[in-house]
Amino acid sequence: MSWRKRTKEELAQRVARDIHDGAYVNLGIGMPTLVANHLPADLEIVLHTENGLIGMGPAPAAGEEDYDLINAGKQPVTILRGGAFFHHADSFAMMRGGHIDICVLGAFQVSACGDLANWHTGEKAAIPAVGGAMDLAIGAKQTWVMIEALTKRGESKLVERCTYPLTGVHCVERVYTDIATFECTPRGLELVDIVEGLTHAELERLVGLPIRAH
Amino acid sequence: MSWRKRTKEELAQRVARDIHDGAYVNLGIGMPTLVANHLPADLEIVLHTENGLIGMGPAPAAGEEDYDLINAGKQPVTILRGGAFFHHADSFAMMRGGHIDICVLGAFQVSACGDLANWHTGEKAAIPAVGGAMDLAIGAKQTWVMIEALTKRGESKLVERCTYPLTGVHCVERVYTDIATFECTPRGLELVDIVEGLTHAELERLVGLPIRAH
Amino acid sequence: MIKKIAASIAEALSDIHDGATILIGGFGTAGIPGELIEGLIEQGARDLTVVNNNAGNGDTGLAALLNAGRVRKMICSFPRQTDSQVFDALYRSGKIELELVPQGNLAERLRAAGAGIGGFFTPTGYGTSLAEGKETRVIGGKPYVLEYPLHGDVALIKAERGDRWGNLTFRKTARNFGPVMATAAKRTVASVYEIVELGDIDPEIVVTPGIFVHRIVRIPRVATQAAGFRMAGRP
Amino acid sequence: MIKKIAASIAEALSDIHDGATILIGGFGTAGIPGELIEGLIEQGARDLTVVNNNAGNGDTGLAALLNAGRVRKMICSFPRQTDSQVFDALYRSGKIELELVPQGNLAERLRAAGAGIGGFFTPTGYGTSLAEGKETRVIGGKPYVLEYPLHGDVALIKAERGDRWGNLTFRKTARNFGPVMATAAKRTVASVYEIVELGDIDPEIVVTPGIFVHRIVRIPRVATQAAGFRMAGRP
Repeated sequence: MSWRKRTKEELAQRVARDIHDGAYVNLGIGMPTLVANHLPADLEIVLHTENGLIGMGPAPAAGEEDYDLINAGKQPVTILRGGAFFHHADSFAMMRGGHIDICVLGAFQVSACGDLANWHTGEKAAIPAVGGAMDLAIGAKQTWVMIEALTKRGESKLVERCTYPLTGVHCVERVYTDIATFECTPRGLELVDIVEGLTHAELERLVGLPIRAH
Repeated sequence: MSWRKRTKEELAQRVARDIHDGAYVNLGIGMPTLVANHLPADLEIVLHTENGLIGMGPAPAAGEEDYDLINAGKQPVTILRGGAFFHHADSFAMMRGGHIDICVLGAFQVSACGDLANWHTGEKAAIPAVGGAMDLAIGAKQTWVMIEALTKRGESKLVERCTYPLTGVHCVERVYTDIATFECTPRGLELVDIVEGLTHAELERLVGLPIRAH
Repeated sequence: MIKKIAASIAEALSDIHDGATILIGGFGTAGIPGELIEGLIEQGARDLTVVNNNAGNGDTGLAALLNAGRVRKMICSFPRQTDSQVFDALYRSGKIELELVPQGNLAERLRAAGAGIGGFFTPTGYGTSLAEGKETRVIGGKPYVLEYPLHGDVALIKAERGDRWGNLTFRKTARNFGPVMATAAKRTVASVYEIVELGDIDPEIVVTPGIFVHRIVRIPRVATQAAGFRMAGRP
Repeated sequence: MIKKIAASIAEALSDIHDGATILIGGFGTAGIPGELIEGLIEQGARDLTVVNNNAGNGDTGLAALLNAGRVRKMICSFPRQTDSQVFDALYRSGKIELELVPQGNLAERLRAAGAGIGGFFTPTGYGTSLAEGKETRVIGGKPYVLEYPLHGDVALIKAERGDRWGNLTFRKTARNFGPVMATAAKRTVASVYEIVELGDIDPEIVVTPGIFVHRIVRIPRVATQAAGFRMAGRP
């Protein structure tokens, strides 16, 4: 049976479907930002951005950009009615203190037990930059990762043990990928869903790890 | 030569004279509160109260009391133009972080090297209550004590070593009393001033400690 | 849809369990959520640990909760006031436990709980009996005491204005412990005098963002009463 | 009389010494006090340690200060951006030292400096290379890293409105590190777009009370420029 990968938008949609009404959510820089476009219109989901804003709205219309009102990726955003501004220590207290329900992050690697590597490839020539990644990884009630399961060279980003420098230890609950969704548990990966037509055996082969049924 | 003690108001005046223009000051509960009445009108001295207000003004006119606008002694106060409200963690951060220039406190005992005992007599039957005393004692750039030098039974409140439970260690810079003003130093008390007519020898006898000239 | 507005105090407090730690805002009477405390008495939870700066004034509010025998332990900085007779009697007869915490450490321990800090070195209390048995350390030549976060199951606070997302503003020095306690509890219930439409509180002046608030209840405005000190010329 | 309003940027920055630690507010370009940084370049202090979330954008502001060779060390969370070429070149040629700090630990270390905290246990960074060699401890079953306060000699921040006592409000997400850095430095200099009479800022909405601010300077309003990211469809 044939199968195809979820597109980025389908993946964003898949993540969005699991976010509950009233949730406080932080969407990391990069692909996770796409999730905002797929949040159900009939739910109220409150977006937090680490640089001091909760109740973040969509990008402004062209010409309406205000670069004092930006997200963590420095892109212009808006604020919804009911939003609030605060300073950096308060913003990270909110994150570190477990007040954000869900944080969605990109990753280079995630281990089966939930270790996350998403800030540094470890290359010597690379200038290291961590930003709020380590705070986000360990602060939210649930940390979800959203990635393409395989690198461009076909290597699995889900690994037994991260070889890239860690962002956080045992911090990832769920990994949403373009071929399946997983839970990270102390006993390894558990399958939540899988794209139509892909077999469990084939998924394990691609990922290179044993995957227990949910 | 005859001498007389400073009245409470004279003592408050004496303390007030040493407060510089633009100083941020916290006046403790009790006698230190009197200092506010003697601050020179041509200076701007900003009063902080631990319960979340800086720029505290005098007591309101009778009938104008607002019990949401009180000082640390729970008495009604006012706020000056330029004042600000903040929450308790911010207020004590302000104190503990060394941002208050001067704090004036009462005391049961002060040791020659600046230990302070002002929160508890140590009596077993007494219900202990510390409030912000320990934070005030160690937080300000300068901690001054304002006391009558002797107890009602004629015992000196300036001591070699406090016998009452401590509020803070080596935290008092100056002690303003009704008979003299002292600096607490690692080498013991130094005299700053003395009421007219009282001799150095007589002062040492009353206080029961050696006092070096300033 | 987010609807944090509770129809009644009883509804807002329905799930408080016996043995809970309750953070109660207020300094003196300013910011004391009297209506919510009355609701807690009616709700009936017992064996409570209560955190408040003081330990009740007169015979209403927190004093009434104490008097009803619901509180096993008080954590506070200043129990003894001119009108704390209810607490005083319970304490003297050994019917209540007291953990005395310097006020700034109390505020900072609550802040640490809300901010995910596991412990902090504070200079306050070093060398005093309130630091006895606690870990100390000299950092940069200055002595500190290690203190731990103080978490609550429920925070009861009094605010001024709120909206259905739970955003709050406060009034004057009634702000005091409210915003800090809101961050430190699993559930925060705030009474407000006014409920406004979403967006009517300027996002620049929100003091407690709604993320820290789970239920808000509107109460009729009553002026805060004097307490805790002796009026000049009165006994 | 309190007069914190400086006649010029040069006057406000006159006493910054070589080797000073300078806290510079801003996240991306929002809240970056560009005018004060230009003033610092003119002032001439060198061998500086600079604390900022990033490490400069393009070739103005912080990037220009770096380019002028005045900065010995950067303490920041995210130096690498699409337009951080000045920092990148200095770093690659070994001409600048970098202390990389997770953003929340950076904010909390500044807050600890302002709040008189000697050290704190944070969960952030535990088990990562950024916690290597640092003291760790398990508290309540959860692992933490001990971090220390980060004090500044001078903070340069951009606010929106100020008065002669130094009270400040901020604008939108340009608030970011400003209020925290103001508490963490021996001297804080704030630029504002508007100076108002004492009392014109409602005491309920003051974000940074004047006690944390030593000089304010009015600057002409210029809209904050985009930087630090790639616009869709542009190189």
